[in-house]
Amino acid sequence: MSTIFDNKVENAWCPGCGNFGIQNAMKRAFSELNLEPRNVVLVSGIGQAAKAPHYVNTNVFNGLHGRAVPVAFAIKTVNPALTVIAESGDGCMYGEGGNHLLHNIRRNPDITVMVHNNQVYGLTKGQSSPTSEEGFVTKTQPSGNISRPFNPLSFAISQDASFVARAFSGDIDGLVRLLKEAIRWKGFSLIDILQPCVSFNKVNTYAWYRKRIEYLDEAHDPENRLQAFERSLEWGERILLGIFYRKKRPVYQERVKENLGVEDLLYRGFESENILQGELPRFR
Amino acid sequence: MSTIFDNKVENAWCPGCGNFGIQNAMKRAFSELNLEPRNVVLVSGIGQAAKAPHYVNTNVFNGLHGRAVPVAFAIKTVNPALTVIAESGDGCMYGEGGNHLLHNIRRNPDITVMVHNNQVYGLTKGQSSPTSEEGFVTKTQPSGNISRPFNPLSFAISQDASFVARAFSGDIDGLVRLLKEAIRWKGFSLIDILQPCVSFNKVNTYAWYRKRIEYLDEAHDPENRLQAFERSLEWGERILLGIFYRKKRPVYQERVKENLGVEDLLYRGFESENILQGELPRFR
Amino acid sequence: MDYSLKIGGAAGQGVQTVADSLSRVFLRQGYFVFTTKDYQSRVRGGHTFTQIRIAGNPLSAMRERVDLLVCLNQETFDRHATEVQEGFILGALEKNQELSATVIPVDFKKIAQDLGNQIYANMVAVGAVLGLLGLEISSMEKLIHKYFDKKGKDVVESNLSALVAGKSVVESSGHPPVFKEVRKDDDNKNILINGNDAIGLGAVLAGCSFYSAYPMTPSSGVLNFMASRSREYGIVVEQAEDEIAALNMAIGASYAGARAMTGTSGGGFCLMVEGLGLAAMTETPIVVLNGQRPGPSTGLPTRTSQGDLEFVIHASHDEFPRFVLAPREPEDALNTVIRAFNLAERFQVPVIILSDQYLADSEWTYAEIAFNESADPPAFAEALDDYKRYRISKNGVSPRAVPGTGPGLVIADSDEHDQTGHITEDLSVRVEMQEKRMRKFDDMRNWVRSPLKKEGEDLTLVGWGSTYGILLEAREHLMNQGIHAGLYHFTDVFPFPSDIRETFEALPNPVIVEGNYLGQLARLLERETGLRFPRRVNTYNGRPMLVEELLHRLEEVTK
Amino acid sequence: MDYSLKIGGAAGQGVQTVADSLSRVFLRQGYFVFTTKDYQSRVRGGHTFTQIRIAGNPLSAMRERVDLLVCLNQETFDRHATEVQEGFILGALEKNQELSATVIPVDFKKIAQDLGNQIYANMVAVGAVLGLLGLEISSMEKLIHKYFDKKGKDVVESNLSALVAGKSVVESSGHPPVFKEVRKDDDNKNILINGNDAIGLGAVLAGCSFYSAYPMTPSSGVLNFMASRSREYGIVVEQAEDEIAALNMAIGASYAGARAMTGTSGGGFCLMVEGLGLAAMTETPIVVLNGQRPGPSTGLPTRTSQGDLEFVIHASHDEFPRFVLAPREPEDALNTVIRAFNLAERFQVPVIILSDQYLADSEWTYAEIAFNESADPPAFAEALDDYKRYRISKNGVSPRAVPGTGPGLVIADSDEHDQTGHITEDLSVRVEMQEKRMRKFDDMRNWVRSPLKKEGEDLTLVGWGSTYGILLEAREHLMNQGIHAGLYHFTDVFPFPSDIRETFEALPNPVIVEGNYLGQLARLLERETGLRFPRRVNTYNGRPMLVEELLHRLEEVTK
Ligand SMILES: Cc1ncc(C[n+]2csc(CCOP(=O)(O)OP(=O)(O)O)c2C)c(N)n1
Ligand SMILES: Cc1ncc(C[n+]2csc(CCOP(=O)(O)OP(=O)(O)O)c2C)c(N)n1
Ligand code: SF4
Ligand code: SF4
Ligand SMILES: [Mg+2]
Ligand SMILES: [Mg+2]
Repeated sequence: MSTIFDNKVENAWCPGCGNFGIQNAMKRAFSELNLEPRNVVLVSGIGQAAKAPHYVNTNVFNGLHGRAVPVAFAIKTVNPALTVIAESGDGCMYGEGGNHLLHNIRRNPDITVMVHNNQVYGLTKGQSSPTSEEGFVTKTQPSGNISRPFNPLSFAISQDASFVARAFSGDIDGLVRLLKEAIRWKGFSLIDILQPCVSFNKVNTYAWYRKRIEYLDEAHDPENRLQAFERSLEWGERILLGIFYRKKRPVYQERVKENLGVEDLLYRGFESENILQGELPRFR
Repeated sequence: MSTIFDNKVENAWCPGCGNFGIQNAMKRAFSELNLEPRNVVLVSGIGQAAKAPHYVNTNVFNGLHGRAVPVAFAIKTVNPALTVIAESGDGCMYGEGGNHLLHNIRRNPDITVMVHNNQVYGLTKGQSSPTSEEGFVTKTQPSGNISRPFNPLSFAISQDASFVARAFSGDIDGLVRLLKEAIRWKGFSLIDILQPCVSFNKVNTYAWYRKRIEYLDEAHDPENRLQAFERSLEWGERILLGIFYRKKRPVYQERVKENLGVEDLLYRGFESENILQGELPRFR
Repeated sequence: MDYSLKIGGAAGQGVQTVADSLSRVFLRQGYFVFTTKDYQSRVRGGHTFTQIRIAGNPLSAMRERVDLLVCLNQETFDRHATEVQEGFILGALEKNQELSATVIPVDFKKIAQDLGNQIYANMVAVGAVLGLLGLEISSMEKLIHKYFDKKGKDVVESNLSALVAGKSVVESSGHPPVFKEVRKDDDNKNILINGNDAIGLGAVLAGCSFYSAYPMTPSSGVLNFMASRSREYGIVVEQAEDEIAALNMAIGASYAGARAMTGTSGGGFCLMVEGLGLAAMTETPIVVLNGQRPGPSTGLPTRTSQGDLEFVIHASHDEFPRFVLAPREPEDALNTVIRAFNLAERFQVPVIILSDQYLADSEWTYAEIAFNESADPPAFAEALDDYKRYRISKNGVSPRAVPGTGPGLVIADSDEHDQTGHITEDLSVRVEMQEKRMRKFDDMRNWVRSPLKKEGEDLTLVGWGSTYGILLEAREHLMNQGIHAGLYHFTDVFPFPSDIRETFEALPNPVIVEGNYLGQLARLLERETGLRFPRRVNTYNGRPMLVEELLHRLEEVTK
Repeated sequence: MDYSLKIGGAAGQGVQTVADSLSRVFLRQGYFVFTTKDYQSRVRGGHTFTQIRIAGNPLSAMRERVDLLVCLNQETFDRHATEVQEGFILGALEKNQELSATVIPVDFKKIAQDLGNQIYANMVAVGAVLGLLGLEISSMEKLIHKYFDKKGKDVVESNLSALVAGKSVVESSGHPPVFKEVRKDDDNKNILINGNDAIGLGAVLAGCSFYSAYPMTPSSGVLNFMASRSREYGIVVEQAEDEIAALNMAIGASYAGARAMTGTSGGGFCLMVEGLGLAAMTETPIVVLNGQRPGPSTGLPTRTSQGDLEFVIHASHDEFPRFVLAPREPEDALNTVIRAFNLAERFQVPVIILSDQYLADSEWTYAEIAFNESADPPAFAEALDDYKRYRISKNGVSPRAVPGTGPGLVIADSDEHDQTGHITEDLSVRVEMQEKRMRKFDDMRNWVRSPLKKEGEDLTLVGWGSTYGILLEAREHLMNQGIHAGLYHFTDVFPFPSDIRETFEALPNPVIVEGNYLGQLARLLERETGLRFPRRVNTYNGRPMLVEELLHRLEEVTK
């Protein structure tokens, strides 16, 4: 399906990579949401996943490894009319950038964070990532990874993140659905996307995921934090997808509007001489 | 009570500060555990809390703001015979240093992390900290803090931290008990210590805490992760203290010993000429 | 008339309250006031003092001489009593040494207690000082109303009586008033402002609408200033989780079209070094304040230093253009910040402002703020269909558009990129882009402000940043001694103007004065001019230079 | 004899396998081999090539000339065919241009398919090259056994037939073997090693027992090397969550008594800048590897640069002593790392090793490793009762004890501290401590290695780090042309030896050659010597200089 979000930039991913599914789903979601390229900003860090914005016909800020979220936060704050999405790999978002994820969950800006979670560092050729399983053997971890994998969903739920979901890049329809919900959601939405890396992750393959994935059933109440937490701990024979948790919380950009009474932070023009004259008496 | 852990360094804290209780409890815990000053290393960052190691007669590494944990991790790894404690403020550990806390929970080194949680930045004169309550008004947050407070216990439990407790600096006996358990515990132990800041936090005062604190009751099973999580969410009329969660997990330093077959990383002396000769054929 | 007071005590005792009250009284009475703060990295206890110098003419530095020492505790007496040569010492003291000064024992606390509450001790001290100097208390009374009317009549009354009590007790000690002539004015319109507030005000006047920072002495004052003006002017002021986030946020904000700034000190600046390169590579305008303090590492958090010059000039890997501006005093700081925003936008480069604790915390008096820089309105390009963010241009600057303002897309990348902004591995494009960026330097040199120059054929005092006022006053002293000293003082320390070598070849006997160990400006000038500057004065004790100290050191290097 | 091959294809196609196999065959047959790698920041696709140069004598640089181009895909042909002047081009090609080279069409993939599996295409290519050159395949057969015996007989057999098939198809094309004389040796004991492995090996030989890093090209190879030796030598190799943690871990490890090191590239080094100051202030020995690549910012992740020199020399706020060492080739890198550990411990300062992608990935041939540095055993002080970590000393170095080894306590602080290590606000102690630290520079200058010097009265090629081999070979060429070129090459780029000015005054016509835009070594030398160095060659296209390219550029600047 071709969309106005296609562009002609040469793609640098490996054939068969899970990133393609994410890219296609994203374009579809944007189209179905009737977004306009000029009003979307994709912000990324560095890594294979972080190249994704280049392949989509939108505004792009491809910044530093680990630092997509603070950039996205600020863009949205300055111009809330834009749809702002931070998109990067698991190493970028959960490793180098872990602190920003944590504190932006607290701020609750109205941005969507998409994590291409391939459980490995792809671009740097196969080191373990924060989400790699224990025992995962790489050139850098020849005795196997000895750290417990990071659980992004439990983490986000533990800090009362506004919207927490998991998707699989191999199920594009499901991913489109979740992406649309995440982007529409007013507040911080985290969507962890399981993404096979065909070059470096020989454990968590398409087949491996396909055997395990299952959508959260109707019985799951995404407003129930404890239940969401419990579900988020599951990882093994069964891997759950869908919206784990959802909670309306005051949104950063709306608070700014309330507190400051401004719609955006773009240049407004002002009388600096008057401001100065008004300020001087305060220094007497 | 005077102990071998007393020293004569001039103290720079405000009279009445909650830090004094923590310091006293720590010295008592060390004495009751029969630790020797030379075998203890206190590692801290920067802040009021981070000055604490100077006032205790042990080895000290007072490093950078936010970076106590990686230093402590490494010291313990190099010399597992030492008792290594990272100690700092809430801004240091949960703000600037959040990412290190996260990833060291995953590594599970055998260190204790003590956080003097006064819900404010003390040394820099009263900005909000990650644990400050919503609406907390400061010179830097004149409209009140708009970020949701960080919940360190839920956070740690969400990542399956090995030992997670909360204490109150105003209850020294309770703090001594918890500290002893945390230090004795093999693995990563986090102890969040509620600490009134009499100079900058006029909300969370001794009286405020005293009205709310209550120890987890007998019914609480610290091996039950879901229960621990549920309890960790409580914060308001009642604030719970005690060991929320405890889980035996393989310890980093023991894994190192298993994988590498070495007791420590101190200089062992070796035949470099032989090593070189053994290496050369690999480059043919 | 040139009079110096030192007010000392433990942190938390109210040294700052006493000093602020007195400064404002002097100011309102038409004196020119200059203050410096010396404090420790703690909240209560220890030792802190503020120095106030007053005169009938503008002041620009602090002297060693102390005419009146106000002791809020015994330690102040023990540490500073001998600094007072002929003047007075006020306070409740155990006089444990022979002194040339006149000690007037006044127990501020006890007097306040007798009046009902010892919290008014500071107002007693203010009264005592005014009494001793022979100044009117009317302006202090007005200030008391201004500060305390909202707290109720009782508070106002108690303060007023404390003030009067302090005044009376000193007057009754029989010492004739120190000031022979006193000004009758009590509503002078001069202003007293420190570097941090001036920097914040500059940012406001430049149209800054996004300030993100992580608290760090000595720049937290700017964060607080911006926060205090946040609602009034519609500025988002966000306390970041760390300095990395602070700068990345500011860059994001600037990309989206806001004027954005961040502020920190050396340790925090270290964490911004990667982001600085990001701003450079994406050509996103950004203003970064680095308030210097002594290091290395945490060092002395509340003291002053000029140790970061070479660091900030070379910070971040590989090469890119930037400006480094070091304001000389608060008024200049205000204008420098406006200029920083203008330059950042004109050249789409990072601009670093180098302040220090001395500039940040010292207060200067101005009759009015010469507001000689005005903020350029933004010059955004339209994002048309064929918009290219990094279009190759002669001067290296490409039209900058903001996302969402037109059909064209704004694509920024920290990787090497082509003209559209997309990542590239084409090495000829790399060369073209690196040359485009570096080409900006050519025109940038035309925009740097020439150093401030005052002629003098015997020697030339050379400095940068906050030492300006000290050099200025030292020069006057030398002139008075018949030594024709010139002054050559840099605000814009990077890049240098292109005629720098010729300038220095013509400069008589330069002596380079800096607050660091290695002589960093001197080394940069040596690199740039090929000349040698062996005569230097360097300090690194964490304190600003005092005029007498500098004169003494100059004697050493010039003899 | 001096022969160059270029093997190109898409990432993932096996360029490296073909190149590695051939290099090792040449090596085992007694040729001196030199290889360079050119690759993009991606895992599959795009374009990548490896160049192999072989000769009977030691080699130290790559040439522009290509004698044999091996095309694993059409793009390689399209990009590189014209680079081959008189030699051969091998591969399955559409010949779409007139060429002076002889094209021998061989469809490696098809031949492999015919043999049963196209994965053996690379071995067909190896056979074809050996056949064309007229070399024995016996050493390749041995290598096949070495690599594949553990994978079973089938794999070995298939590889062997692919090898033979490739050889036959070229031999049957009727071209006489390229090499007239061939070596009979197939078990030569020379070794082929790249910079990254040599650096890792140096760390092992220095007794490094703790290596923490965050992956980053081009230094990840060192991380992998250390990991591969972790179990054998008992080294903890920890992948940190970020570079800040990597360095802070290493500092903690060193404080506790381990030899510790970290490695990164420019962007990661930016994040280590604060930690560098921590190491300096706590006087904790530490070795930090910065493998340079082009920036600013993310730049070109897989290319080479010498752009970080001034940055690392000035990195971190305020001032402190450090060493910056830039190895010239793998063997030198091995020794430099050992020396780095020795110097770090001797002076208790950070030592930065400046490598780059070119050094990291290029392979050199050595008959044996001249292991001319040996690791000093640690010189720990005993922690006696009155132990003072920062005892004031003449040369600035204090006895270093390790916690837990005696009754004395080891107290380290990033704040300014007194001799015991406890935080201080005493400014006279500050001055004493800053002077103690800075005093180390005096003796440090005695320990830097003098630049490598070769005489030549017509001009002098001056450089640093990885450009060494290129300058060396360029010099030979010049000598052959009758131009008496000297060489002056720095490994130790900071601090400079104290006689640097006299040296440069005596140096005939220096031309400073660097892989950066601004001429950073040149600027440092200008600062240090007061001399001017207008003649420079600078490149910043992300590629190492090739010999012909350098000679051409030298002609330009010297004419
Ligand atoms: C500060 C910094 N450190 C390290 C790197 C090197 N680096 C680039 S991508 C990457 C990891 C990529 O892993 P991930 O984020 O999971 O993305 P993937 O490639 O797997 O999609 C690293 C370590 C960098 N660019 N910047
Ligand atoms: C990199 C860096 N950023 C900022 C600072 C300034 N700073 C020192 S202490 C502190 C906050 C202290 O708060 P907390 O950690 O809660 O400790 P407390 O003083 O409340 O005990 C800050 C921001 C610093 N020293 N280093
Ligand atoms: S390395 Fe892995 S994640 Fe990266 S493009 Fe290839 S398959 Fe995808
Ligand atoms: S500022 Fe607060 S935390 Fe710091 S010493 Fe004072 S009371 Fe304690
Ligand atoms: Mg990944
Ligand atoms: Mg705190």
